[in-house]
Parts: sequence; structure tokens; C-alpha cells
Amino acid sequence: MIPVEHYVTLSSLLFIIGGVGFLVRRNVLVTLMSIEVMLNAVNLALVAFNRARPWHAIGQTYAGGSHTGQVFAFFIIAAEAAEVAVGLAIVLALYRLRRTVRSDEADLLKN
Amino acid sequence: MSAVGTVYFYVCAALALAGALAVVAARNPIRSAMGLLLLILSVAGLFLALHAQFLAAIQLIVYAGAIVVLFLFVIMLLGPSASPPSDRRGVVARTIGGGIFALAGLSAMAAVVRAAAAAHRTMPMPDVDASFGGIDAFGSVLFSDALAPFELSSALLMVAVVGAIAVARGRQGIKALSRSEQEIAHGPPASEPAQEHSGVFRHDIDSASPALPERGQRLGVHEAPHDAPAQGAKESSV
Amino acid sequence: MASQAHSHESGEVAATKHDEPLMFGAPQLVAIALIGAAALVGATFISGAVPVVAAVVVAALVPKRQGWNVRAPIAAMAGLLAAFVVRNWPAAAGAAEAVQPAETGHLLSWIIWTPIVGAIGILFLPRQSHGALRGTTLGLMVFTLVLSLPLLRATMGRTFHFNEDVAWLPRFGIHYHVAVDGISLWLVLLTAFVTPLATYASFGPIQKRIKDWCFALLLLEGGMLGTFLALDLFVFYVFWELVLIPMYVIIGVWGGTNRIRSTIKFFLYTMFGSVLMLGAILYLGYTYARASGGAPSFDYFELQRLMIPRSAQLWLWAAFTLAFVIKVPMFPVHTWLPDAHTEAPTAGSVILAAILLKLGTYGYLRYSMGLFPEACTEWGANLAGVAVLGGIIYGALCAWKQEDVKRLIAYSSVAHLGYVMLGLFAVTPAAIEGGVLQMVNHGISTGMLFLLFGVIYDRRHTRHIDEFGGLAKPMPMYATLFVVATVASVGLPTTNGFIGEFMVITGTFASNKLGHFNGVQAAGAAIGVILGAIYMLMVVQKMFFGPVTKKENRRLPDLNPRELVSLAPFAMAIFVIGLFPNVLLSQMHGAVERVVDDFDARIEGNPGPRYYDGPIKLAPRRPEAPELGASRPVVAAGEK
Amino acid sequence: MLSLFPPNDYALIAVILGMPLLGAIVNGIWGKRLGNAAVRFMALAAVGVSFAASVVAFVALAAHVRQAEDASMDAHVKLSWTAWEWMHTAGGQGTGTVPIEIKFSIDQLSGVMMLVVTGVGFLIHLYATSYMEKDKGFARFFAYLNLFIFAMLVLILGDNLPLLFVGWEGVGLCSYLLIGFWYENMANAAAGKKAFIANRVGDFGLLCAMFLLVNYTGALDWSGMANGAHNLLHPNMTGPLSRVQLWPLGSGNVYPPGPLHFLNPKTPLTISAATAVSLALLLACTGKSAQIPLYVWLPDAMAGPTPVSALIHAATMVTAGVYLVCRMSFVFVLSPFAMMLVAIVGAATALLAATIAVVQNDIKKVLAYSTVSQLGFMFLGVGVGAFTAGFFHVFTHAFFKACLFLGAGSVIHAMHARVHADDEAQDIRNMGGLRKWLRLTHWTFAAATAAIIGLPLTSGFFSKDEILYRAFVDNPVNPEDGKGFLRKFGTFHIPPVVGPILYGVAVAAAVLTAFYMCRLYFLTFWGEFRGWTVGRPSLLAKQELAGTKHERDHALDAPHDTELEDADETHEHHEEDLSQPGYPPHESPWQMTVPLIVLAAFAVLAGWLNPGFHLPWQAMDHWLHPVFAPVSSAIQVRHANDHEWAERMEWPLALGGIGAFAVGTAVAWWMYIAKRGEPAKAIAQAQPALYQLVLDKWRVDELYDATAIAAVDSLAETSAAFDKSIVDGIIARLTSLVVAASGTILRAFQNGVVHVYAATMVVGLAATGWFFAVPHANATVVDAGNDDYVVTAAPGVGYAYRWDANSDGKPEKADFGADSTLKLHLEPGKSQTVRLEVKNAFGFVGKKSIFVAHPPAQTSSL
Repeated sequence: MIPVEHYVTLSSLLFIIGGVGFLVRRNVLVTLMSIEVMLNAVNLALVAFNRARPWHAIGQTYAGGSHTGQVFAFFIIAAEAAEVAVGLAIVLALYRLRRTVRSDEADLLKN
Repeated sequence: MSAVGTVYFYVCAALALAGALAVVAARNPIRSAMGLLLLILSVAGLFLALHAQFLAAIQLIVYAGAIVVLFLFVIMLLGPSASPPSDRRGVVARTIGGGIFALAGLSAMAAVVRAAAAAHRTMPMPDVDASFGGIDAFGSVLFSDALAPFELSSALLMVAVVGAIAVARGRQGIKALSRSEQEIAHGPPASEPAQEHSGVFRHDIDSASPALPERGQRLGVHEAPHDAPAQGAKESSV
Repeated sequence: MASQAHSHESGEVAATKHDEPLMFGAPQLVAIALIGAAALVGATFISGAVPVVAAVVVAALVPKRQGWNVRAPIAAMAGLLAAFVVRNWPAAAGAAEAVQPAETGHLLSWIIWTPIVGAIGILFLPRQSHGALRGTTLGLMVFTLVLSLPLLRATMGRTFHFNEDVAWLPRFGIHYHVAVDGISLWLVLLTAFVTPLATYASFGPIQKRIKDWCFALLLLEGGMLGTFLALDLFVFYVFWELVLIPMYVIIGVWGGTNRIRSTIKFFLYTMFGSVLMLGAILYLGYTYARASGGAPSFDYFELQRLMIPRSAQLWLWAAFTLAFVIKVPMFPVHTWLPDAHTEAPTAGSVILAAILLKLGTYGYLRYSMGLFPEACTEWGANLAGVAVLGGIIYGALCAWKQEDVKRLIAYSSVAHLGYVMLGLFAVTPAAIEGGVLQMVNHGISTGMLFLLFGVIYDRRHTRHIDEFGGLAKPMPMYATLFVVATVASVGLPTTNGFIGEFMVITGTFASNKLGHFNGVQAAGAAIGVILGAIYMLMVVQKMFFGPVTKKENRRLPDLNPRELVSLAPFAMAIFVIGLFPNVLLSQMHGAVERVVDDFDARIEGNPGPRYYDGPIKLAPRRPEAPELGASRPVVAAGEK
Repeated sequence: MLSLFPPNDYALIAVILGMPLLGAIVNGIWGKRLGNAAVRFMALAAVGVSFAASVVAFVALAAHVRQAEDASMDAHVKLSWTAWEWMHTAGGQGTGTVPIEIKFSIDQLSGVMMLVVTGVGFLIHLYATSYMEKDKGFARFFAYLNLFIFAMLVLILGDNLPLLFVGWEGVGLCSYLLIGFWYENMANAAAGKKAFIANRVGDFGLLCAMFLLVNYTGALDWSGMANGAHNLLHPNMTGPLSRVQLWPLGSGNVYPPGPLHFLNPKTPLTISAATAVSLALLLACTGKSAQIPLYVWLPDAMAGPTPVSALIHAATMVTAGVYLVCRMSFVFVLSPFAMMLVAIVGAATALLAATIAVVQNDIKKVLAYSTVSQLGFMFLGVGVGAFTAGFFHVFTHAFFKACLFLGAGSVIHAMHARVHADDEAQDIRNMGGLRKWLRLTHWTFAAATAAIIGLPLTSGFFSKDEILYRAFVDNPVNPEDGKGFLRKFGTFHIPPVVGPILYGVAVAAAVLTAFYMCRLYFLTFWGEFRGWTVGRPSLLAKQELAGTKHERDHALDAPHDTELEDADETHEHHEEDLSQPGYPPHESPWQMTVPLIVLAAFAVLAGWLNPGFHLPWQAMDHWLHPVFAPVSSAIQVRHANDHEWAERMEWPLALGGIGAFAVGTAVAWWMYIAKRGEPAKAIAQAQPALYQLVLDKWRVDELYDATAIAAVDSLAETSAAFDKSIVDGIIARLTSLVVAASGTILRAFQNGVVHVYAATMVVGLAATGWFFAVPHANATVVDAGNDDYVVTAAPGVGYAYRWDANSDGKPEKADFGADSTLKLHLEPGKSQTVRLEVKNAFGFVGKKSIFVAHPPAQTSSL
């Protein structure tokens, strides 16, 4: 079996790549996608740890092992969907206003 | 048995990393979308390895099916302007930001790995019964322990949908904008060269409210001269 | 027949045309003698007769043409002052302590809160009814004055009287602790005496936004009274800041041309100082909590018990003293005063000069000297040098060269307060008494000077001294009162200025806390006497003597009843304090003695500062401190 | 009558003081409405009653003195009256609070002064009632004059120094008001201001004297100071050292050594407290009595009306300085240096003023400088210890100088008939030959001139001669010499040559006095009248009748406009052309001539009160003996106190005085009568520069303006500019500049680009990450009592600790344990450094060394 450390390492690598992408790229769409990558990384880590610690915890009604990690990942996916929807709506509005998708051209909030 | 599992893990990991790199490094947003798709699929694979079948399914359906498709839809909607030529503006800030983030991330990861190595004992994966991660286990947990977050996430999704429509609405939204934003919205005055708007926005698609009379009157705002006639008549080339 | 007389003959307009000379011969003289004798006999037998006689004499003194609406109030004020002197005549030293009249519980709270609650009350009055607004404001202020009179009944020995101690925020050990002693008594009376007069005089020139004006003045008076009476550092700080807001508004709204700039300058100067003081107060509370094991306290007497090592005490003292020095003002930080005065309306100037500056000097006497005597001795000599060189001499020299009369009077008050601070730095009973008396005197003489200048400013609307010349001809009564104020400000004997200066100078020379410089500083202060004469006489000469050069000055009307009634009490107070200062000094003596004894107890009387250098601990409570309120934990003095 | 008022509660003093005050108030407030007649009555009544009461008090005092002498008690009797306790101040160490009461007392000295002030004052009031008849400010004038008499009486009768100071400043204020009486003319107001400020400089001296005296003698009333006077030389146990350190100012160690060594001499320059007080008092006297440094205000004070000059600037106020020296004789005597200085100042002033008076042409200026000169003589007298002689000269001078001034006033009064401009009316070159018309004025003026120039047997001769004699003979010595504290410091002995020099200067001044007074007298009353051509009265009367008819028509057609400003501009200032024959100058009315006669009589006869020359009856000397008895022991005679030598020298020295008188008069007679003034003109042409210099009063005023006044003026200019630009600049404007500048710098940073913000956020994230990742080693030391110290390390997540107590590199335990405290035992005075190492979950290690010290044994425990 692959130890949890491997999964965690992979997840942090993915997270770093997503973060760098988010910070470096100027295209808003790619930024959104980098966020996706980061969130996937998180999901991976959650599921991996859940797999490593599946024992039933006190206060959980379901007897067959605790699925907290997975449920958490599930809700992350839900939130992710909502986030992407709104994000892309904003991108559309931005495009309509400024005819561009580069994030650093929306700099009305100057000094 | 374990060999297949290891190979399987490393393949998926490699694919995931490749996908992530593609997302970040691709010049054209479509290629980065494809990279994202690859990442999502490989992560789904890993989920399967981690005995989280339901999640893998969700991953495939929601992520691959909906979110990546939405991205593609928007990219196509924006057309070529979705992939503006990259130039050197603001490169210093960006490199600093990315570089320091990468550096911090890698050093933190290295510290963790070193500490784990120092402790030189790995956590073996305990074996778990078959129904773990299945649809019924997940369902029962979802509707017993995680009921509250479940209900709230439904509210969240509803709000997100309404928000998305309101933001993306377009024309009616402008009425609420302030005068200076209207100037911006109407775009630069006629003197701006007839730049090709090849994307889907070549003409005002404001189909949502057909009953809308020619724009501008109701607002009492001065007639924006260049909009209606120029665009309608001239078939702008892509 | 002197020719000058001839040349004036035709010039003299029988201003008093209808006053044909009375027949005055031997019978009239005999009559006067008889009335005088009768009055004297009456005075010896009926104790209350003296004020009545004084009132009658003053009423007769006021020239007949002023009419009764002026003579009656002035006569009444004269009677009041005479009664004040007779009632408070210091009992012979040996006389048995008269039975202490029962001290009513909340008199001080009544005094402080009447103006403040009144200020809020008049907000409900309609904005247009100026008469009602003015009437209520004046009524409230006079009521405060009447309330503060019973304070005189309690013979102020060394202890505090009318003590009120109510828990306000017990968790932080903050108590609404108010009391009065010999020193703050006279400053409270000065406030209650000057504010109504300034308000009454201001009803003439101030015509716009009457309601806000009345609100600001009442709030100002309440704030000042609170500051003088508060004995809890937190309450003191609250009132200290409260006073700033109305003054800011008074200068900012009703001021002169660039009033905004100067009122902001005034506000920022004072604010800068007092914010540091707030830090010091909080630190004190914190150290007290640490030293007394838990319960913090901001009470003056509790904090006086703190034995603070040199490093901490220097910073605390510096914070407190900077706040007070800015307020006084002393040399380097005084430039806000001339700007504030030139732009302030007359009444604002009077109150600012008469009372607000005393907050600084009173604060230093009560808090800097009370809480940090070691630091005071260490830096007292240097600060006294600043007071003499930077205040008395530098202030007078700057005053001499001012074109704007109000700036001149402002610099003159910098010089006068140099005396007060010198008295406080010398820390001998005579010097401090002289300093406190000089605070009251400065309030009266400079207040009168600003009121007087307000009179001519309302007529000519200019402050440039060269605009006036030969005013004695058209306005003889104004000239006489101005000369009286000048004489008091210069400090001629029989006026109040002299008493303060004399005691400060003699006290300074006798002081051993000025590091061998007492002789030099006493001589420097005495030089101030000459410089004072120079610039004040320059003003009198340029304004009043010489031919009437400007055409506008020829026709100026003399004092109208409102101005005369508001100026007369000041003139009378100048001579009453000048001739009977013992009335004030005897009440003040005990409190000053206590301050000096507390001071010496902490530094064992030797001139050099002897700091306590162990961890912070509590010394036993001072004997004169009022007994602990019920709501306060008893903290035994001891090792911590 | 005698026992009506007990000596220690002598209420009659209240009447003496009260009446002038009442007069001042009544005239001041109601004056205008009472009319001139009433004001005249009130003023005269006030001073008259006061004079009568003074006489009664004087007689009572004399009776008490005789009573004391019969019972051979101390004859220094005082009639005193206490009004109320004024204030209290504190003296030096151990003197406690010094009460200052408003207490008045009459003793021999102030009794005589009181009589002079009220007597001469009454005569001058009578004179002024007609002199100021036509003046608009008649009531105001008498209010001020009465106030002056009140202030002068307070000065004389005051029982303590602050009360004297009240009178001192009161007379200063009155002289300011009276000199600037005609305030329309700015010159008069400026003269008044100059007088007040010069007096104020003197008052500075008196203030310094007061705080010195109260600190050393612990009292401020005459008897208290007399008892405590020895403290001025010998420090008592608790009192301050009786030396005043003049240089270096303040504590010695303030100034740096090295080049500024003179600022910090090894032995600081100190003078005895007695000398310090005496010098301060001397400064006060020179201010008030117009001596050398501060005399410049008196000649300008002539701008006031003539009765003012007579009363204030001749008879009473200016003598206040001499009175103060006599009153404080017990302090002056303690410092021979100060006595010598007083004498030198007196002699120098006498000579300087006499030289200036010789060339002055304005009659009042001549008399003013003569007053300054005569005051110089008085100071010379008291300076050499002849207090009685000095005071007697005050007494006689009051009479003849008042008479001279009033005579001058009557002459000016006559001249004003046709000459209206002040300076012409007072110029003696326009007068001459007035003895034909102003008979009474002439005789009284002649008598007074005889007195002042020292015609033998006149009062001036006796008093001035006594001063000359005592100046040559006397030698004041410090009574405390060689005793106690002074053994170490030693005392100042006046060099024997000073006496003769003073005598010589005084004789020179006497010659000049005789010369300029005779010059004045001859130019005014002898020779022919240079004012205007005098026609025969009968012829003039006919012309007059014709003239008035024309005058009357002219008045009708120009309505007399009563408006204020028209009156000023257009009032006719008809300059009569003096070539036309006019009426001869007329004699003054009786109110002016009667005082002249009385004063002239006194001027001639007063000398017999104290003739000197060892004649049997010395009334004044006998009368003032008890006052100056305590100090008489200190006034010895030169030549090792050889009294026979002094007796032998009396006549030859008297010849010096008489010779001076003879020479001065003869030269004046020869120059102005025999040669009709030509030699004077010749000398003027011969030495124009010198003549102009002396005419400009040796340009002393310009000297002061150039030095002292210019210095203070420029200091004021610079401080005002300094205050406006630099103090205000730095504190107010500079801080606002700094705040604004920093604002703009920070603003540039917010440029709206998202990535910049993202980058900053990441940097912040990385920093905090680093902070939390790295372990922090910290420890606090707690004194656990009886020399045990516990060092506790600061806790942290997953921390492990390793201690190295003696930081020798070898920690006690190799690996990182969990114990976070270390106990140390340190003897007092010892100290130790402890090394602490901390490892966290990531395996990073933090190190810190802590210094623990036990303070040495607490010597002083509070």
C-alpha cells in the first residue's frame, strides 16, 4: 500500500503549482483554473488522510468508519462549483466592461 | 498486488502533475482547460485507489462534466481575446509573488518530509472493509452526521446561481451603474478605431429583454452615437 | 492764565452739558463728614453695615449720567465684594476654630453638573428665542456662582473638604472622586466669577448662532470646574479633554479671519500633550495594580503612595509636565497662544486667558508635584530657568514688538504665567502661595484687558495698534479703566499684580530647590517688572495719548452700560485683592503648606533629588488624604 | 490733648493719610461736575487738614520724646497705627512666615518729612489753584496732585519696606500722570513714560533689596530689620551664608573648565549681603532721586505744569531717595564700600548737573539741573555718614527750590500774556529787567537764589557748608570689623584720599551753582526787557478800546462751532507779533505771591535750625539724634578718628564754601551785569563744539539710546522674529511638513495592480510562516527569595529544552528534555550566565544565553 506521505507530497506539489499559477498568470481564466488545481490538491490530501484514519470516532452516528475526510472533499467540490460559476460570471462582466480578461487592467482602485 | 498499486499510483501522480503544469504553463486557455481535465481525471483515479469510490464518481461528474465544460464554454465565448498576447507588464511583481510562494511551499514540504523521515516510521494504511467509501456508507454519513452542511450547501449553490445570472446579466445591470461607469460601459467614444469584436459579442445579444426599446432613452442618457448603426450594419470580420 | 489752558478752552466740549457745577462749599463738606462719621459708627456696631456702606459709596461714585441700570449692578457687585472681604476676614490666629459648618454632601457635584446639564437643557430651547437662551445661560452661570459661595464658609485648613467618592467603574478602580482644598477653591471661584461676566459681555458682539454659543460656554464652564475639582486621574483626564471641544468650537466658529488654522493649531498642541499624559495615567494605574496585588486604582491619593524608581518616574513626570507646560504655555511650545487669541472672539479670549491657562499651572502643582516630587526637584531648577528666561523676559520682549494688540496681551500673559511657574518650581510656601495668587490675579487683570480690547474692537474692528491714537479724548472712562487694567498688569502696589509678583520673587530667593540659581532667577523675575512697564505703557501711549490722528477715532462713543457693568467687577476685584490679599492667602495657606510638606517628605527635605530605586511599592497614605470611600478596597502599605 | 490718641494706635495718622485720598477721589470722580470752585475748596481743605493734623501729631511726638528723655529711655519714640495685615511672605531658613502689615508710624525723621510734604504741598496747592485756573483738566489736575500727596505720605509714614514701596510706586505713577498731564502733546506723554520707566528701573533695585533683606534679616519693618541687620554680615546657625555670589552666576560647576576658565574661577567673586542690599537700595535711590545713571528723566519731566515741577520734582518726590538712605542707614553703615559709592555718585552728579545748568537757556531746565545738582550734595552728605546734615539739606532745599520753581512759574505766567508757545515763554533770553514789573516775584526769587548759592547766614549756606565740612572730615568704618565671620573676609576701608577729593568736587560744584543761579537771576530780572516792546499803559488802553469793536464784529459772522474736531483745528492761535507795543508783564495774583513770600522767608531763616559750626543750639541735630544714634558709632573722623583735628579744620573748610559763593557770584556779576553778557557769547563762539556738547547735556540721552535702549530694542526685535519664524516654524510648520511628506510617499505604493498586492500578501505569508516555524528561546528570571533564582523558559508548541548552567559548551543533559525551569543559588554580588537551547517539531534549534545577577547587598533600604 502506498503510505500517506506520498499522497501528501503529491498534494502539496499540486498545491504549489496551483499557487504559482494563480500568482503568476495574468489571464483571469487561468487564475480560476489554478484555484481548481489547488482545491483538487486539498481534496486529495483529505481523502488520503481519511483513508489512513478510517476508524469510527466518538459522536459519529454511522458505525462503518468515519468518512469525514471524504464528506469534506465532497462539500469542497460543491463550493468549488459555486465559486467557478460566480467567477466566470465576473469574467464575463469584466470582459463586457473592459474588453479584456487580464486581471491587472482592472486597476480603477488606484491611489 | 502491491506492485500494481504502486505503479498505478505513480502513473496517476505523474499524469496529475502534468495536468497541473499544463494548466499553469499553457499559453492558450483551451490547453490549460484540457490540462485541468487531465488533472481531474487522474485525481479521480487516485480517489479510487484510496477506496473513495463515490467521491471519484462525483469528481468525474461534477468536476470533469460541469466545471471544465463551463470553462470551455466561457473560453469559447470570449474567443481570441480570451488569450491576450502575454507581455512583460507587471512581471516583477508576479515573479516575486510566484517565486517566494514556490520557495516557501517547497521548504515547508521539505521540512515536513525531513521530519517524517527523521521519525523513520511511516503510517501503514489500515485495511478497511469493502463498504468503506461506497455510495451507501457515504449517503448514510451525508444524511446523519453531515446533514447541516448538506442543507447549507444547497443554499450556497442556489445563491451562486442567482449571483452568476445577476452578474452576467448585462444590459439591465448597467442601469444601476453610476454615470462614470456608464461611460466606461459604452466603451471609448466613436473615435476609437473600429476594432474587430470578433467574439460572440459581435453584436448586442441582449435577448433577455426583447421588450427593451433602443437603449439610452429611458436613462435620459445622451444617445451613444456609435453603437446601434455601426455594429448592426457592418459584418465585422473575425 | 497758562496758555495751554487757553488753547484747550475752546477745545473742551462741555461733554456733560447738562451737569452744571453744583454749589459746593463748607455746608456740603460738613454734610459729607457727618455721613462718613455716621457710616463709620454704624459699621462698628452692625457687622453687616460695611457691605451696605460700600455699596452706597460705589453707587454714589458712579457718575450720575450712567443712569440706574448701570449704577445698581455695580453697587450690588461692590456690596458683594465688601461682604466677601468682611465675611472671610482671616480670624486672628489664636481664635478657636469656629465650629465646622456641616458640609453638605453633593455641593461639588451640583457645581460641576449645573452648567453641563444646563448646556444640554438649553438645546431644547427654540433656536430663535435669543432672549430666552441668553437668560437661561446667564441664570445658570450665576446660579453656579451662588452655589460656589458656600465653599467659602468651610475654613480650608490642610485637608480636603466637600469630599465625594462614588464608584464609577469599580473594575478599573475608577471613582468619581471630587473634593476641594485651599488651592482649587480660588480657581473654582475665579471660574464662577469670570465666566458669567465674559458671557454677559459677549451678548453684545456675538449675534449669530446664539444657541451653539451658549451651549459651548456652559459646557466649557462645566469642564473647567470639573478639572479643578476632580481628584481621580481618569475623571481629571475626562474633564481635561472635555474643555478642549467647546474652546475649539468657540474659536473655530465665531473667530476672526483665519480662525480655522489657529484653532486646529490650538487643538493639536494641547491634544499632543494630553495624549502622552493619558499614557502616563494608564501606566500609573497599571503599576498601582501590580504593586497592590490586583485591584487597579486611579485615585490621586492612592497613586501618591506609589514609590517609583527613577527610570520610570522621569518618563511619567515628563509626560505629565509636557501636557501641563503646553497648556501653561511655557517657552518652546507657547506659539499657539498668540494665534488662538488673535482669532478668538472677545469672550473666548477672556475665558481662554483667565481660566484655561490655569489648568496647566494647577495641573503641574497638583499632579506633577504631587505624584513625582523627586523628578520635580531634579528638573525644577532648569525649568525655572526656562520660566524666567523663556517666559518672563522673552515673553515681555516679544510683547513689546507686536503690532497686533491681542498678540501683545497674549505674550504678556506668557510673561505673567512665567511668574506663576517660577513660584511653583521654587517649592517654598511663600512662592507657591504667590504663584496661586498670581494665577487668580492674572485671570482678573488679563481677563479685563481682553474685555477692554473687545470694547474697542467692536467699534473699530481692527487690532493694529497704529489705528488708535488719542482715544483718551473721546473715551475718557474707557481710558481710565484701561489705565487701571494696565496698572494691575504691570504690578503696581495696591493692585493685585504686585502681591503675586512680590511673593513669588521673595519666595524664589528663599528657595533651596533651584540649585544655587535662586538669586539669579529672583533678579531675572524682578527684571520682568521693568519690561512689563515698558510694553504696557507703550500700548497705553500709542492708544490713548497724543493727538487724535485717525478721523474715525474722533467720534467713538464711550462705554455702553453692558460693557461698563461687565468691566466694573474686574476693576473692583483688582483693588480688593490688591488691598486685602490676606483674605485669599489665609484660606490658601494650609493647602500650600500641605503640598510643600508632602513634597519634602518624599525627598527628605534635601535639595538634591533622592530617588527610591527598589521594585515599585506602596508607601503609607498621606495624613491629609480624605478617608477611604466605603466602596474602595483597603490596601495595606507593605512590601510587594 | 496729648493722651487723646495712644502712641501705638495713633488714629490721627488715618486722618493725615485719609484726607488727601478723600480729596483725590472726590476731585477725580465728581471733579467736572462740582465746578472749579468746589474742586479748589476740596483740594485745599484736604491738604490743609492733613497739614494741621501733621502739626498736631508732630507736637504730640515732641511731647512723647521729651517724656522719654526725661525718663532717659530710648528717645526713638514712634506713634504708629496699624490698618490691617496686608500679606505674608517667608524669609530665609528658620524665619517662618514674615507678616507684612499696613502699618504707619511717625518718628522724628518721618515727622519732619511729613511737615515738609504737607506744608510745602499746601502752599503749592494754593499756588496751583490760580496757576491752573484756566486749564480744562482743573479737577483732574488736583485729583492727581492730592493722590500724589497721599502716595508721598504713605512713602514717608510706611512702617515697613513693602509699604514704602507702595508709596514709592504711587508717587512714580502720579509723576507719570502729572508729567503727561497735557497728553494731547505726544512729547509730554513720552516724557511721562520715560520718567515712569526710569523709576521702574529703580524699583527693580528696591525689589531686589527687599527679597535680600527678608531672606537675611527675616523681617521687613524698620525695627525688625534693624535687629536682624547683623545677619547681613554674620551667618546665623540656620540662616543662609551671608555672602551673595556675583560671579559665577549660580552653582560654580555649571561652566566647563578650559578656555572658558574665567567663567569658573577658583574663588568665586562674592560680596557681603550688606553691600548687595546697599547697592540695590542705591540703584533704587538713583532712580527716584535722579542721580548719575538714572537722572535723565528729571529734565524731561519739566514738560509737566510748573506747580508739578515745584512739588514733585523739587520738594518732595526726588528727596524720597535721600529719605530711604537715611531710613536704611543701619544697613548702609554695614558696608563702607556702598557708603563711599553713594558719596561718589552724589559728588559726581552734583558736578555734572552743575556744568549742564551753566549753559541751559530754559528757566525750568536750569532749575531742574540745579535740583539734580543739589540732590547730589544731599547724597554726598549721607554718603559720608553725615545723615543729619544730608537730611537738613533736604529740609532747606525743599523751601528754596520750591520758591525758585514757583517764582519761575510766576515769571512764565507773566510771559504767557503775549507769548503762547511754551519754549519761548520759558526762554530766559526773551526775559530781562522783570524786577521793574514783577516786584514781589523778584524779591522772593532773589532771597531763594541767595539761599541756594550759599550766601552766608542763609539756610543754603548752613546746610551746604555742613555737608562740605563733613565730606572732608568723615570716614565711615564697618562697625562689625574684625568680629566673627568678618575676620576671615575682612572689610573694605575707605582710602583716606577720598575725603579731600569729594570736598574739592563739591566746592567746584558750589562755584558752578553760584554762577548759574546768579546768571539765571541776572538774565531774568536785571538788564532791559527782551520780551516785547512795552508801551505806556494809558496809550495802549485807548488803542484797545478801538480794537475790541473790530474784534467783536469778526466774532459775530463766524458762528462758534461747538463740534469737537472743528474746535481743534480752527481755534485761532493768534500769534501776536511782538514788535507791536503791548502791556507790561503783570504781577501774579495773591494766591501765587503769598506762597512765594512764605517759602522765601523759610529759605532765608530755616538755616538757623541747624547752623553747625559747633554753635550751642543744633535743633535738627538734637531732634534727629535718637534716629541716627545706633549708626553714629560707625561714623568716625579721618586721621585716626582725631576729633580735635576735625574741630580745627571746621573754619578753613567753611572759608572754602564762602569762597566758592563769592567767586561764582562775582564772575556772574562781571559777565552778565558789567559786560552785559558779551563774554558768554564770546566763549560760545570761541568753543562752539564744546558749547554745543554741554548744551546737549553731554549727549547722555543719546548715549543711553545708542547703548542700553538700542540693545533691549534689538533683543526684542530678534526675539519677536525668532519666535514667529523659528520657534513657530520648527514646532508647528515643520511637523506638519513631515506628516504631509510621509503621506505622499506611502500613497505611491497603492497602484491598483492586483499582482502587487498578491506579491505583498505572499511575502507576509512567508514571513509569518517563518516566524512560526522557527523555535524561540526565551527565559525569565524570578527572585524566589533567600538567594535562590528560578530561570523559567518560555513555553511553545512541541518545544524541547536543553540547559547549560555555566555556559561552558557542555550542557548537563545531551538530548532535549521537557524540563523548562532551572534553579540557581547565587550569593549577593555574584552573577552567572545560563545557556538555553530549544528544539521544535521541525527539528530547528533556537539558542539564548541569560545573565542572572544578584545585586550587591542593599546599603540604603527605604
